Amino acid sequence: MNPVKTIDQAFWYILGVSLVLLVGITVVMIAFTIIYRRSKHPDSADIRGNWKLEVLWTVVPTLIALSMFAVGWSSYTGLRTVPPEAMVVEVTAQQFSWLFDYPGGKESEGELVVPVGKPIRLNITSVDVVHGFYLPAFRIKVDAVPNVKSYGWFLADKIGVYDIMCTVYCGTDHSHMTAKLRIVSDDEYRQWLQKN
Amino acid sequence: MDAIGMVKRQSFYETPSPAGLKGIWAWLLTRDHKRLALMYLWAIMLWLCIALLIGLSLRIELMWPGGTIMKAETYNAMFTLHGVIMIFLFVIPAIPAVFGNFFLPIQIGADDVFFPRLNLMSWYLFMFGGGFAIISLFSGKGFPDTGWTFYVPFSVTTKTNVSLTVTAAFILGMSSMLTGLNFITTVHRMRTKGMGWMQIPLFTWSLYATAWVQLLATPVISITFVLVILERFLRIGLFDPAKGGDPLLYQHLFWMYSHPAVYIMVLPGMGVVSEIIPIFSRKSIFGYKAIVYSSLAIAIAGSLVWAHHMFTSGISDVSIFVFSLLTYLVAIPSAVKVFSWVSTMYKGSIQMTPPLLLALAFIYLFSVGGLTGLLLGAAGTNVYVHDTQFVVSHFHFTMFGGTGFAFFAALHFWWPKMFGLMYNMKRAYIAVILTTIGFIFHFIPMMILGLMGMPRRYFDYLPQYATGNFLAGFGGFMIIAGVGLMFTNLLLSFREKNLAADDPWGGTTLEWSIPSPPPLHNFVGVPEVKSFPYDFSMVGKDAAPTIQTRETDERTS
Amino acid sequence: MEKEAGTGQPEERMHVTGYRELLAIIMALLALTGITVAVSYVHLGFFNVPIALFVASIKSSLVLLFFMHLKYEGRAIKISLLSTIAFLFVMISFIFWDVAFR
Amino acid sequence: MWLFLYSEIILFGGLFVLYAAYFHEYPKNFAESGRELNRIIGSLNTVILLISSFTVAASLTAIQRGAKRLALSLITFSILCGATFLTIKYFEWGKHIREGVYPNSQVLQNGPPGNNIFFGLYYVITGLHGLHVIIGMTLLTISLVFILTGRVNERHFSMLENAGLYWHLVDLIWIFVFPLFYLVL
Repeated sequence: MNPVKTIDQAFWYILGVSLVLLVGITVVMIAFTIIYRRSKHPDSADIRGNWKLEVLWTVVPTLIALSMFAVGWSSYTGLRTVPPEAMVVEVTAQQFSWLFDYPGGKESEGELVVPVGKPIRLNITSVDVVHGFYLPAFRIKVDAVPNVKSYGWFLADKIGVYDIMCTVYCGTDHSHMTAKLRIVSDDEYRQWLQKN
Repeated sequence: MDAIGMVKRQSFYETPSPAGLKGIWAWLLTRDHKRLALMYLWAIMLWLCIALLIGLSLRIELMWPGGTIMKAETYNAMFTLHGVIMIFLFVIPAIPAVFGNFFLPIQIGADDVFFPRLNLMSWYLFMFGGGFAIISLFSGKGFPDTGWTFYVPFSVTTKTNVSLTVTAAFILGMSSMLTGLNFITTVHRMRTKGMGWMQIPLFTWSLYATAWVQLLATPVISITFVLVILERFLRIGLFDPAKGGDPLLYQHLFWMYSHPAVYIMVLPGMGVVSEIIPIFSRKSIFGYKAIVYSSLAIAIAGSLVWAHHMFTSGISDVSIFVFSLLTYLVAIPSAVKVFSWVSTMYKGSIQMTPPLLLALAFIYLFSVGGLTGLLLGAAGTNVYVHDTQFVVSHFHFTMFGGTGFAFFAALHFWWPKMFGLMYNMKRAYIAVILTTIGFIFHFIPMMILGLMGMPRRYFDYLPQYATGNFLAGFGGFMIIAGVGLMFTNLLLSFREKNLAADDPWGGTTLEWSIPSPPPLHNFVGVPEVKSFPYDFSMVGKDAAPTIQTRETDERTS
Repeated sequence: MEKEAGTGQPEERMHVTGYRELLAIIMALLALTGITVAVSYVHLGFFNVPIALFVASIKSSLVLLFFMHLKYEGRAIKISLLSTIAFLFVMISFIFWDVAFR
Repeated sequence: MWLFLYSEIILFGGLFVLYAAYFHEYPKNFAESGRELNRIIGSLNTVILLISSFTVAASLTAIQRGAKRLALSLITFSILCGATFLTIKYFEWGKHIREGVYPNSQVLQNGPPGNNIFFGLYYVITGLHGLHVIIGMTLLTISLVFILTGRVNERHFSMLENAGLYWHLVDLIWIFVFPLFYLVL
């Protein structure tokens, strides 16, 4: 299953519940300030708590929170389970550019080119400081830590050009440490590999 | 500046402590917690203004793509400065150092904190730390440019004077730790006659919980910063991968402090709101015990979730599972608090005032911050939004919308008590509304930018992010205008001289039983506490509020 | 700050630890030191470190309880010390959620 | 004072966190490097610190019972113990440094990474601990002076008590440092 989809589902689930809660709290809060304003409601009741209600609003959020955790976690597992047939690209970060090594020895800088329809595994590392590999279109973000091999993967399902950015602050030109992901047809990919 | 009342007692401005000091020395050598609080207040307000203006310059820079008013180096230094000043010199100390110092002893019926001289020392450490931070800017090759997180290996390799900045943060940490130590001892040893743990006002409770986090978490950052300094000078390689070190361990140590620090920042703010809501609703706080326990729960559980800042950093999947789960558990006590505040208003008798409006804005903005935190806590969605503008927006909602607004609320709430002067209400409302709307206008576009995938700490950006950044700039200007008006209004009260009553809001905790401004010795005799802090049951339409020293019925939740 | 702590009210706590008691403790501590050093010469593989730490914990409890009079302190100090140690323990053990599974 | 000690415990705790994590990563290198440290010297230092801790505790008892002269000599002895500890430490460090084992040295850079980390931690932890010994000695000296001037006496002894607590803490930390560095195998 393509993790982009499950992550988006998790995203909408959490966002939806949060919005409902936010609107609820805000509306109730504003309503109370208006209904119980002093000019209309000079005497306050003396209510100091209600343990049933308090237990209720501790337990229900706990359940909601746990469900969000579960959804979030299961969508995360999608990001970590790389299909075995994936094509492997070695990614190396340096101040301030991205280097890509393809199977067969081809190298490129600032541009990642992959054939459409294939899962791509990225093995990510850095040569100097910590960087972050971010490919928003495919919901992956992996920090590039020197001497550590981290990985991520995505399913290159649509031909097109996508942005790659660095997310961990790495120095002066941090914001210019971008690259492009080009997903191309099989033929074009083969041609590109042969080109120097 | 006369206190209103039949017998006039000299206010603490007029009686120096220790006695016999004059002029500036009566301030610089004072051991009076109230004078120290005011000295913190001016220093912190100054820092806030500086950091806000730096923030504004960042936003102006970002309104158009490419370099507009500064270069990338300057921008990087500016956001580092903005972060360092805001975190270490404003958000962490703001409420405990100013309002904690002023009101914690009064709320528990004490004359001062337990270690008054230590308190003075904390203030000096705070000022020295601030001074060091400034010096570090102008020594070394260029401004420090690491971000407030000082991530290794970058912070070890950059040529700017990170060592001194880190030393500054170290000293500020000491200051905050000693304040915490002082508060814990004060609460344990100096509660007045009759005040049991369940009669302590919630503001003091929240400070007490915070103090423990300050005391136990701060040393972690201290040692981490010491290690960064040692690394810079000796190149030991404890975090250097080439020498066998592990940069991720730095991040662990850093967040072991810095995540609990988030609660050092926000808990006192929650305490302020817990004071304000019942008073202006003329109704007892809903679920006093639940709020107390949730403060403690936040303090404890908040210390266990640090690694959720590191989900993409390459830590193990097992730890992501554990820390994501724990993160969700921290959300619950915060939710309990929000529900309790809102229900306090139910069937109350609500009087709208600037502090209440700020408290309500706090609840709203903090809820946005908290709920966006849910997206960050879930492993899968975290990966997408981590280190983007979304995160920046999220923590500004909690830190500025939370702590910042609570600080403003506390200012408006206690200003009459601290100075015996009332500010202009109308201007205060305008300022609050302007700041709130500006805030939303500023940070919602940033949130959307984050969802569109714009990373944080970007000097320049891809063309698709231009509109959002342009819009956010306007919000920035509105915030500055709002805060500027707010502070001007407060300062104008010194000229307008509208004297405030001793208990202008109808409060019930001990600070409202003494003159405004308070005399040097807070209480004439030892006050005896006889009731629950938020007892409004005897308040009729015109009846005087029931200060905690009066006998009432002992019912709590 | 230590000076500050010295200027409190006159001391209320009355307990005075006897010389004999202190002497017994120091003897025990020295004996335990001897034991750990001796054990370190015996190769036990995996168990060396846990044993050394265990002995160290006993030694430190002795110092805490008697030299530092923890035994005679109030509940607040005992609980808070235990929570501090618990916090330290959490810091060390939670790191292992990461490093042990990486 | 206790509260302050907690923060000290956590301060060292941060370093022990690093120790634990790195020990997990490089158990072999740690054992190997640990063997290079001299166990006899380490034990000697442990004994010195333990005894000084005892004399400090005894001096508090002495002052509480009004035996001023005994208290004075016990504290002096403890301070001397501290000084001996530092001298031994000085020679120990000196020996390692002469052998080329110090932070960022060639020997460590060319050796296995775990050894570098071990000695890095060794220098940082024992260095910080040494600093605490110095602070503790200063506090004891101040108490000594206060006893002489009579500010610390059988009714007001909390200065000495707190200095003592601090000194015991220094001891306490060493109790853990000793097996972790000298006895890992």
